[in-house]
Amino acid sequence: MIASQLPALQVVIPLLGAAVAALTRRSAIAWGIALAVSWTMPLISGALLLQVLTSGPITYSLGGWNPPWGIEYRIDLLNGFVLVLVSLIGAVIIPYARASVEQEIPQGRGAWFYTMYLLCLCGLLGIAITADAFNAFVFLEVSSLSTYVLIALGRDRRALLAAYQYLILGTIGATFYVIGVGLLYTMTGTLNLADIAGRLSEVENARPVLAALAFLTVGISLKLALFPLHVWLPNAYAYAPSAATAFLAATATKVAVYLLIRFFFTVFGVIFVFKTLPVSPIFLALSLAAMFGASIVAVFQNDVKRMLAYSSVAQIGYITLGIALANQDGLTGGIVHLFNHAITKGALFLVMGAVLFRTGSVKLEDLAGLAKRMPISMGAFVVAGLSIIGTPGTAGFISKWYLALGALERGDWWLVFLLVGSSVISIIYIGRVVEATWFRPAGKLASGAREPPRSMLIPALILVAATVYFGFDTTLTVGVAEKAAAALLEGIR
Amino acid sequence: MVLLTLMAIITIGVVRVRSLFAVVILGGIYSFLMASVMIVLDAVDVAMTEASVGAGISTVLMLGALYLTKTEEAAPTHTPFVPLFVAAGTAAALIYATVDLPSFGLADNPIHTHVAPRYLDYSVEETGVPNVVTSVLASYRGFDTLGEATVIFTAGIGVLLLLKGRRRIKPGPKRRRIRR
Amino acid sequence: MRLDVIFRVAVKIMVPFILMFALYVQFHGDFGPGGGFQAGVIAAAMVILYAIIFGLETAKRLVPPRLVEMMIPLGVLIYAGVGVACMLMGGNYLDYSVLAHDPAHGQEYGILLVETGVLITVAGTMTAIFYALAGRGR
Amino acid sequence: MFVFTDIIAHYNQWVTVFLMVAGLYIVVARGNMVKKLVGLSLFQTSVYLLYISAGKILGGTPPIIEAGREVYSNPLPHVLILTAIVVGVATLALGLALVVRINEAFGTIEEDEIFAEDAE
Repeated sequence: MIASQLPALQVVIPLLGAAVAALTRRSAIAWGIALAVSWTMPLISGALLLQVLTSGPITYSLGGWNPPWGIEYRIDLLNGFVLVLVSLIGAVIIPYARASVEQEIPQGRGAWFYTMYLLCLCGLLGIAITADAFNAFVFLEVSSLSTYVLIALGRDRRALLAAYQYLILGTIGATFYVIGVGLLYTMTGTLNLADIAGRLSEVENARPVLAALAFLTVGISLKLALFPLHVWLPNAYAYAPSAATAFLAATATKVAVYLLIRFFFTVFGVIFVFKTLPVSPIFLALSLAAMFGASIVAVFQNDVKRMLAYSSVAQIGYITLGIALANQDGLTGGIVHLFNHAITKGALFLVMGAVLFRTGSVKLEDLAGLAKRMPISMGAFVVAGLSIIGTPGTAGFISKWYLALGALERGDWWLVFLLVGSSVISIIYIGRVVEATWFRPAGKLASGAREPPRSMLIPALILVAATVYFGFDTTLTVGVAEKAAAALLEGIR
Repeated sequence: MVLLTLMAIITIGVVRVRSLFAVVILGGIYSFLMASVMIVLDAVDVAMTEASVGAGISTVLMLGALYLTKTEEAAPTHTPFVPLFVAAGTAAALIYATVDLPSFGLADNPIHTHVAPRYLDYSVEETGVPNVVTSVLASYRGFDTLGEATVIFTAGIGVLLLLKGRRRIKPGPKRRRIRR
Repeated sequence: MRLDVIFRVAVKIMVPFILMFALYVQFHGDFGPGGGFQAGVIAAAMVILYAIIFGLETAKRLVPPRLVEMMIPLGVLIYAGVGVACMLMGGNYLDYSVLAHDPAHGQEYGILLVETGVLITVAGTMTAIFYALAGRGR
Repeated sequence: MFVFTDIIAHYNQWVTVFLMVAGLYIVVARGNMVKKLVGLSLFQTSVYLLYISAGKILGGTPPIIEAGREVYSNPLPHVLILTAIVVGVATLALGLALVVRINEAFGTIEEDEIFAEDAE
């Protein structure tokens, strides 16, 4: 009986956890609740993915009302994969959060921090799991509002500004999304994604549908920080508390990417989006602009968290590149990179959080010679950095390999050169940090530092280990992504 | 139509006026007009909510925030080209879309024929609630409403996290007593 | 706040009526416009009105911030809890039909309960936000 | 092919579009943070019109079942918009809280002034 209720529990447990955590108001108890909840999540999502792999997509009618009248949860390979990713990251970061929250969040508010964290987790899982366009909006807002708060809790006063800017842009994005859904609803009379897809074929090419596609794309792109719409991201990631940055960088944009894939491939259909409309070249151009533009900006950053944030924008470019390629290998690469980038960037931000914890700064000049005092952390940074660059033997290589295959499949060999070129730029910015920490004499701040407590070190090392592991054993990542991509592309063949 | 025209005039007012108090009050009037429009369009529940939230709570919160900040807006310093471009682009897309939307108010539009009739036909039988808005809100799409309550919960705790606490510039004696 | 007798007396008289109106909106939501959210806003408006006339301190004695802050998660907990109860009784999440022998009755109970949850969260949140803004001082 | 009746027919839609876009314009163009939030809520509020007007049936009545009524307007958009209003006010509250904190931290709520201060 429990097994059939898993889809609802996936979202409801974090919600209940958040409410209880808010009631207790003790930081330690709230942390315990968050720990219990976030460690249950991977079990549920793992069970769900396993079930999907063995017996096909799962559907669940909330309230017992059948779709399209009620809200439906629907889990297939793609969102099963995303659920596993989000819940895993959520589980890894919670143990880490304890020490860093104690230091960064004012006393007496720790419980509410965990409440926000759980709500954000709940919102992200809710977006990923639902099969209802409007329900996705509601949970998008749950995750967004909690994200704004998490960012605003950063110690620097500029965190407030970053949160405000994100609030404005995020709300514009969400409102665009609502307009898009409204237009679709007016044309089809339904909100269930599969139902919309079925009924759209009758009215395809009608102007409101085209406009709906445009509004949805712009709205979701704001959330996923696609290149010209990424302005909120660097500040937000740079000033948010460390645990929040790592969590958001690894999950929030990824879930938005998932939503975009869902709308492009499942709702509007591959043929309509990629054959009839010039979506592919536009996304290709924007992805390339992100890969190069943001990477180059990253090279000139002195705040390492900011540098990594710009690098995130660039890496999101790789994922959208996979979407733009819209063929088997390209899309596989995009989906795999969703996962690989999440664990890699999560690891990097966790390491930087540890550095901030010990030294109080993540400015490049303050980090000089830090590797002598924190060799394990900085070693972890090097390994995860290699994965960002895409060195063979790391997870980053796998996704770039598939992206390159996808580009070749289309005959666009020049894209392969650009992929390599963008990786070269990432060597420069990762290299700057490595050079400063390993090869320079220790500065004033660095000489007083030491390794972070084990509760912070181990989560970072787990993620680093994962980036190496998934660089060799790709059965989970590529295996699932390949099947998911094949399912998404079904319409095209 | 008259109401909408009034709303348009108010919007222009909001753009032009620089006193933030006036802007907030205009916003309240706007919400009341919106509520009236909603009644005309048969959305009584929405009208009630918009009146109480848009004209009531929002205005109170805005005024409260203004009390804590400033009441005059600085003169705009940028040239308004980029915003105008953004606005024009959005307007173009919207007008492009609305021209082909199903005609206003016809009963055989897809929106009225597909999902909605079932709610109207079976609400009383299945849920015992004659106000279909309530039954859809709380039962058929009850999970959305749970999400809505969660959004409120998030905002509530978020505001408390941001505003309640010790990091104040001038800790007044009044507040001390209240905490704990 | 200045001692404004007329206002004070008027508000004193109005407060119970506003509260009654909120409850009316809450429980009449099945038949007319209204429901938990609107009722919550009205209840919060009552507290705000009271605070404006009698001062924040008096209002806080009447409705302590501690209580208000507990109400916020409590409402959500009730709502989500109803869903879990449905699950335990063999239905899907939020499937109120299993709450009573007759599905329609179950639905009615369920709707009433979740609307109460919404009322509590909304009233709590709105009051808490008002307290937070008003208590901050310039 | 623009005859007068067309203009009448589309007038409401165009005004709606104008309202939305004006809200968006305020958000993007203005540097004052409170005004931006007002613009944002105007933008959100006008989107409600898009949904509700789609749900109206001419000659219909509010969707409360009563004997003797036959045509009801569509209840589903009303439900969605109720949710959207709530989301809107939640966002507004959070935004205002942020503005208050920003004012305390920076002493101003004009974006330009803050950026100028930061640039130093």
